[in-house]
Amino acid sequence: MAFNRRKFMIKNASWMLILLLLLIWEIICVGFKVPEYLFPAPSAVWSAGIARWEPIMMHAWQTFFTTLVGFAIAVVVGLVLGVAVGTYPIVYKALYPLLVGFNSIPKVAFVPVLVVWFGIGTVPAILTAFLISFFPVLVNVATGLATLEPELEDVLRSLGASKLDILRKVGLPRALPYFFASLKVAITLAFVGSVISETVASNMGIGYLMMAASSSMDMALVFAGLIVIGVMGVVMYELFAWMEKRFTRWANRGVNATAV
Amino acid sequence: MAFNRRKFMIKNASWMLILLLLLIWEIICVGFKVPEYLFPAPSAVWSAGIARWEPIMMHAWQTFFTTLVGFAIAVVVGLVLGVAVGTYPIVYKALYPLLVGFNSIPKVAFVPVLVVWFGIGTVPAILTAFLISFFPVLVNVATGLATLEPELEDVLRSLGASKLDILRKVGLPRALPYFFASLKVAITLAFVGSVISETVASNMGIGYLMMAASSSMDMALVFAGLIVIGVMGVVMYELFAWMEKRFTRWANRGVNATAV
Amino acid sequence: MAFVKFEEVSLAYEEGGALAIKDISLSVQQNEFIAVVGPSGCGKSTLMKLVSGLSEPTSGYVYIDGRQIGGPQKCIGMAFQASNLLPWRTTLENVMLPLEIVQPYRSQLRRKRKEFEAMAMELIERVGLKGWEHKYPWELSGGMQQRASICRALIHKPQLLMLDEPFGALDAFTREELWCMLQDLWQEQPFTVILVTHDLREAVFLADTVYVMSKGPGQILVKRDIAIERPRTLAVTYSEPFAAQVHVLREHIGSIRKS
Amino acid sequence: MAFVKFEEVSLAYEEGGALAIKDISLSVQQNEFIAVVGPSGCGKSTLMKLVSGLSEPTSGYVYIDGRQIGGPQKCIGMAFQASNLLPWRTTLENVMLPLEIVQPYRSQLRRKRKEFEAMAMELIERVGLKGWEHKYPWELSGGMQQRASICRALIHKPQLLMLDEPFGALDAFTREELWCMLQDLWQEQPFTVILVTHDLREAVFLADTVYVMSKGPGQILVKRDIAIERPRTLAVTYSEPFAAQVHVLREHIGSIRKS
Amino acid sequence: QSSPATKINFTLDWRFEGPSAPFLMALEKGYFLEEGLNVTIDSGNGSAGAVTRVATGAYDMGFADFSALVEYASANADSGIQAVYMLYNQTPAAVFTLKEFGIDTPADLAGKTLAAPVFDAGRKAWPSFAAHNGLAVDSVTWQSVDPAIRETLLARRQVDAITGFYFTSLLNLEARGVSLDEITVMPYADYGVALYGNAIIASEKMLAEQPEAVAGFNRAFNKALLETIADPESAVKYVSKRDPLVNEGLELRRLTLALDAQVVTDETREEGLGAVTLDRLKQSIDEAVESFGLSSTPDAEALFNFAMLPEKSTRILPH
Ligand SMILES: Nc1ncnc2c1ncn2[C@@H]1O[C@H](COP(=O)(O)OP(=O)(O)OP(=O)(O)O)[C@@H](O)[C@H]1O
Ligand SMILES: Nc1ncnc2c1ncn2[C@@H]1O[C@H](COP(=O)(O)OP(=O)(O)OP(=O)(O)O)[C@@H](O)[C@H]1O
Ligand SMILES: Cc1ncc(C[n+]2csc(CCO)c2C)c(N)n1
Ligand SMILES: [Mg+2]
Ligand SMILES: [Mg+2]
Repeated sequence: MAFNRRKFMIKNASWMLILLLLLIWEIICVGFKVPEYLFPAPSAVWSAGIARWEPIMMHAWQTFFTTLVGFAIAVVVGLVLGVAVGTYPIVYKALYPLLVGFNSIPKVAFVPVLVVWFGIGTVPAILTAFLISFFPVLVNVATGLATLEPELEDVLRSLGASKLDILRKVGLPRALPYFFASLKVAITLAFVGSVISETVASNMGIGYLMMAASSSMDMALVFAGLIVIGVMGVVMYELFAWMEKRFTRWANRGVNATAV
Repeated sequence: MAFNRRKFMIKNASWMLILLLLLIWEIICVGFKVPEYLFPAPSAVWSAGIARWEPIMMHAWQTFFTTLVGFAIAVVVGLVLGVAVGTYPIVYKALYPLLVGFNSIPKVAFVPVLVVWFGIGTVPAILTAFLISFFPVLVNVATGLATLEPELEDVLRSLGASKLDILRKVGLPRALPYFFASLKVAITLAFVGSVISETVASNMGIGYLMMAASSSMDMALVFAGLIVIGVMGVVMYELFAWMEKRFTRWANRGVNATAV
Repeated sequence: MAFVKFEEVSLAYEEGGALAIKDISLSVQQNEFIAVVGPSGCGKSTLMKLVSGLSEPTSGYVYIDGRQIGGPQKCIGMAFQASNLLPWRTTLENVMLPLEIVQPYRSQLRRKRKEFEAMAMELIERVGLKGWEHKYPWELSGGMQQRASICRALIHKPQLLMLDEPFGALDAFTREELWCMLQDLWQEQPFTVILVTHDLREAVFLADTVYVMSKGPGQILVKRDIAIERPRTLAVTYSEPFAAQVHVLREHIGSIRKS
Repeated sequence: MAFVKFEEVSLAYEEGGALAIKDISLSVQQNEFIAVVGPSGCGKSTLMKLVSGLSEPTSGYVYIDGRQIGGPQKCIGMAFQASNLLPWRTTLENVMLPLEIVQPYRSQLRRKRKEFEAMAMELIERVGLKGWEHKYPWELSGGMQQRASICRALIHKPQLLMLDEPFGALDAFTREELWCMLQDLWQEQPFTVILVTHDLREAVFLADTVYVMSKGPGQILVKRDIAIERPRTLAVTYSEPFAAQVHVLREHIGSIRKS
Repeated sequence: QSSPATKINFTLDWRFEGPSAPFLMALEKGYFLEEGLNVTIDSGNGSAGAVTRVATGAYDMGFADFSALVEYASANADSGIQAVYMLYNQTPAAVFTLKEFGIDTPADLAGKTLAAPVFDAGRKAWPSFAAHNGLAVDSVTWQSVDPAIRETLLARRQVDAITGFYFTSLLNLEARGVSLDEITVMPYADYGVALYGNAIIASEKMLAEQPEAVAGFNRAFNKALLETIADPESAVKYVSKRDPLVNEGLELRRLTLALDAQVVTDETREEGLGAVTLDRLKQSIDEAVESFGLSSTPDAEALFNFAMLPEKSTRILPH
């Protein structure tokens, strides 16, 4: 009994926490009379969301799609560059500082240039999502490879395996936990990237919706947009968490196995 | 001889690559007559930087300072939450989806709210830098802890060590490579956060400078600002790389030891 | 009263899965030196985990010093089968680890660091690792790692010492030297020892009692007292009674395999 | 012509640091079975790394099949001292690993997967791991891991088999069984074997030639041919000439330690 | 004055640019201090943001588009924020296009693509502009872009027209190599749109508790504004003093463009600087309500506080 109760708690902890936070948020908004144009209460956000359900969904799809495309490119590029950086010291030395510098720059600054080259809308959003999110993948893959235990590598080397074989058979599997950790960060950044690009130049997407809503001071709708992004982020995260569980069971065998 | 040459190449690869890229950039700008208001050539950026050296430095200090403070908070919070998430399944289940959702939201959206509470300037910038950069630290620390080999943990457990002892003596040391990988991502995000906040709400900092410059159409100055941020990012990165080298030599003992 | 006591202990690693050990009952007296032998995979390491509280029995009870085990114990020193040295610590730092955890050393560490380091260095020297104290585990040979791990199990003078094939990667001479060292330590200041080994001569040389386990799921088949006088010298190992004991054990294990 | 040849080989792990092995010259004939014994830390594992091309000599030359070694070799099977199983692969997958790397298996793998799996299963069964093939390494006992690692070294029928204390974590009976299995395989279809061991009986039972190394920096002190007739049975190990051989080796090693 | 200075924090609607000169001058020359005010001036991020900052009490006073105030008041009937000094007598919003496109009259815009941020005053007031010029509201296609991108898109001929503040977009287009004689400008004010432009606004709390301070602020500002109009060249120095990054020449042009078109108009010559006429105020509010699709029409008298204006004699422009 007690055991099941605990399990139930753990399973639903997330919902309960969310409900709790929404409740607190509502109470604060109502209690302190926080003006709606500043920080709308969840109830206001909810009714705004319901009232504009269809346009919100339409914009959400656009954002979801661009984000996924940008993210997919980021994963591929991050993996390839991460492998290069983690494998070849010269690439590491040459590329890493440059990438760090590049990544410290807010990507919004490039959107205007992208707009001029690719027109407003989907392409700049995809590219921004890509530019903002490939770096964590790269860093984590490179670190995973560089911290590979040489003993495991020796197993493959003793078989006369090529560098590529070693990468495929031990490097990448060993770097998988790092990789999945980075996906969780990268997907959230990808959403940020596409939304930001949409706020700067697009007629579509949640970013546009938020811009439009805030220009008519409809903060409840802005927050509805924010929450839709958050929900999409969580959905993607759950997907990765599921994949991670499948693919890195070996690494998560400890007492905290259930944890990450 | 040949050996030294190779060493020299590796050591200076980064500079050479930067010079090469600057050259290509200059050639493209001059060759294709890219208009300066769109994408200024390095030479234009350079002269803009020299001409406004003092105000740039003043703004750069402001940004550097706010970023470091926000980043420091992010590291502490990220570590603490990461430890909690990586150690307690219930915290993981409850908090993680929420954090992922929260992190998918562009933090700019919160700056106006922060301004109302804290006024414009340093505090919102610090908070934005913090909000944007604590998540990678959290994710990597949590993953590092969750993938801890139970065998190593058993060593401590067999001594009757407390949870805290285990964390201090094996959890954290084992998670260090993950932690350092995340610092590299987090510092770049912290810069992005403070700059973005400054563009929205500040009279100071590189973000303000870029906004002011772009509203007076001085793209060369905008790019000079971008480059200053990039340089600051690289400086911070070099600091972490140095620390990483000192503290995680054990993990980087493989053939790619020099790499990351 | 028995210091370590097993009552009908079984353990399955997976819920409802196959048993790793089954219905084991045994008791070890305070300051007794026991050895456990048995075929590979029979559950010897599992038994060790149960004693040290790293695993919980699926059924049955384990008591230490009269109290039922409800988690890791504080008076234990354990040398794992795989040495499990922490890769970010040098040999010396690895050996010092228990002193950072276990009382009373822990609270004295700051004041007496020099003294404790000398203690660790003495042990390190005794197992023949002098000169390697500042090396990292991956710079040590397999046998050296094992010796460092033995030092780590001994440094805090545990009441209960558990050794899981501690000498497996050592050559015969180093091994015999360490036998003698262990016996000396034990006689100077007695403590309880549980030793898992494949080397029957080792078991007979060191132990007061030898338990023979059946192949998995492990059960205790034979309990044999070794009534050879202490201190035992290496010369004893060539004696007739010694050889006889070894031979009997060998027969037992041989018959297990055939079953 | 010698299949494996060392010419005055020395190795220091750190540039300018202490030598791990010093001026080793030896040659192993095609299909010869040699054993290397010596005190812990004397450089036996280092020697193995040199043969397999995992390390490069600081001075001197290593040849395999007449060609100087310039990196990892393709015809080698190696069982490491620490089993080094890949933790994300099950026992079967670990054993199959060489077939995914080494030609001609590699290119046939897709077509003949079933057949190769049967091959792997046969080996797994032979070392007594049947029923554990879908377990992950951390679900195996120490000795089981070691046996899986032996299978992985054998599966691709390497021309040169290198075993670094392959039976150290096994009980006497399992160990002797595997001796016989290894000898059988070797006689069915000969290959060259280099075996590192601490068990002198093992060395004498299996090897054509036993090399005794001095303590670090390791040098070859004694080369001893074991002229016991093949196939050797376990009964031989109780014979007088066998015991004599073991005794001589023991003396050699004993005298090394005193020096 | 012996009594301690009243603190006022003030938010601009945008960065420190030419048109902020009178504010910064009043601060720098101590005009605010003379009124017993301790003023701090911060840059802003758009008119809507400035209204919000004042509405939440984060700032006591601010500078924002009057239409943004209308929009805010429509949604928050009892907000109590009021405009106290109308600096831009007409909206600076305008349509810009290139001569080469052959768009000469508003009617030619039908079927064209226009770029502007969704929050741009010109874009939001488009329905009003269209109505006054016989265009269907939905006869154009909008591209939503960040403020700084629209001129680039026009300069690169990627859109047919843009809307923007007259003095901003004109200078931005010039900076992109489009000269004045290539451009067709249709200022909303010249095409029948009656909207007022930016005003100084004050929070309900300020107006209720320290109306004297608000009036004092206006007096000091009015003084600085007159000086600015008389000598823009020295006035703009206060901007570059506050923000060394600004390009003085550019900001001087911006300032004079704003003064000439938005500040010095027939109406201000008549009524004095800062003032409004109730009729036009109502018209301006109605147009905003209509254009923005607001649900209620705020009361004109509640939105502008005539009592805070300095003596009319001090607000009359010299001839
Ligand atoms: N973590 C684990 N998860 C699942 N099964 C395990 C685990 N550890 C051990 N086992 C299983 O429990 C049984 C006993 O293992 P144990 O390690 O106790 O054997 P052992 O007697 O120490 O063998 P060896 O002499 O080879 O070290 C084996 O069948 C093994 O496969
Ligand atoms: N990676 C390494 N870095 C530095 N030194 C090393 C490394 N590996 C081994 N050594 C040193 O080289 C010497 C020989 O080690 P090696 O592992 O070859 O010994 P071994 O004969 O296999 O010993 P054992 O029987 O204990 O396994 C030892 O002194 C060891 O400390
Ligand atoms: C003094 C002054 N007031 C208004 C603007 C206009 N402006 C241009 S872009 C922008 C943000 C919203 O459109 C605003 C308000 C200006 N440049 N200078
Ligand atoms: Mg075991
Ligand atoms: Mg070895």
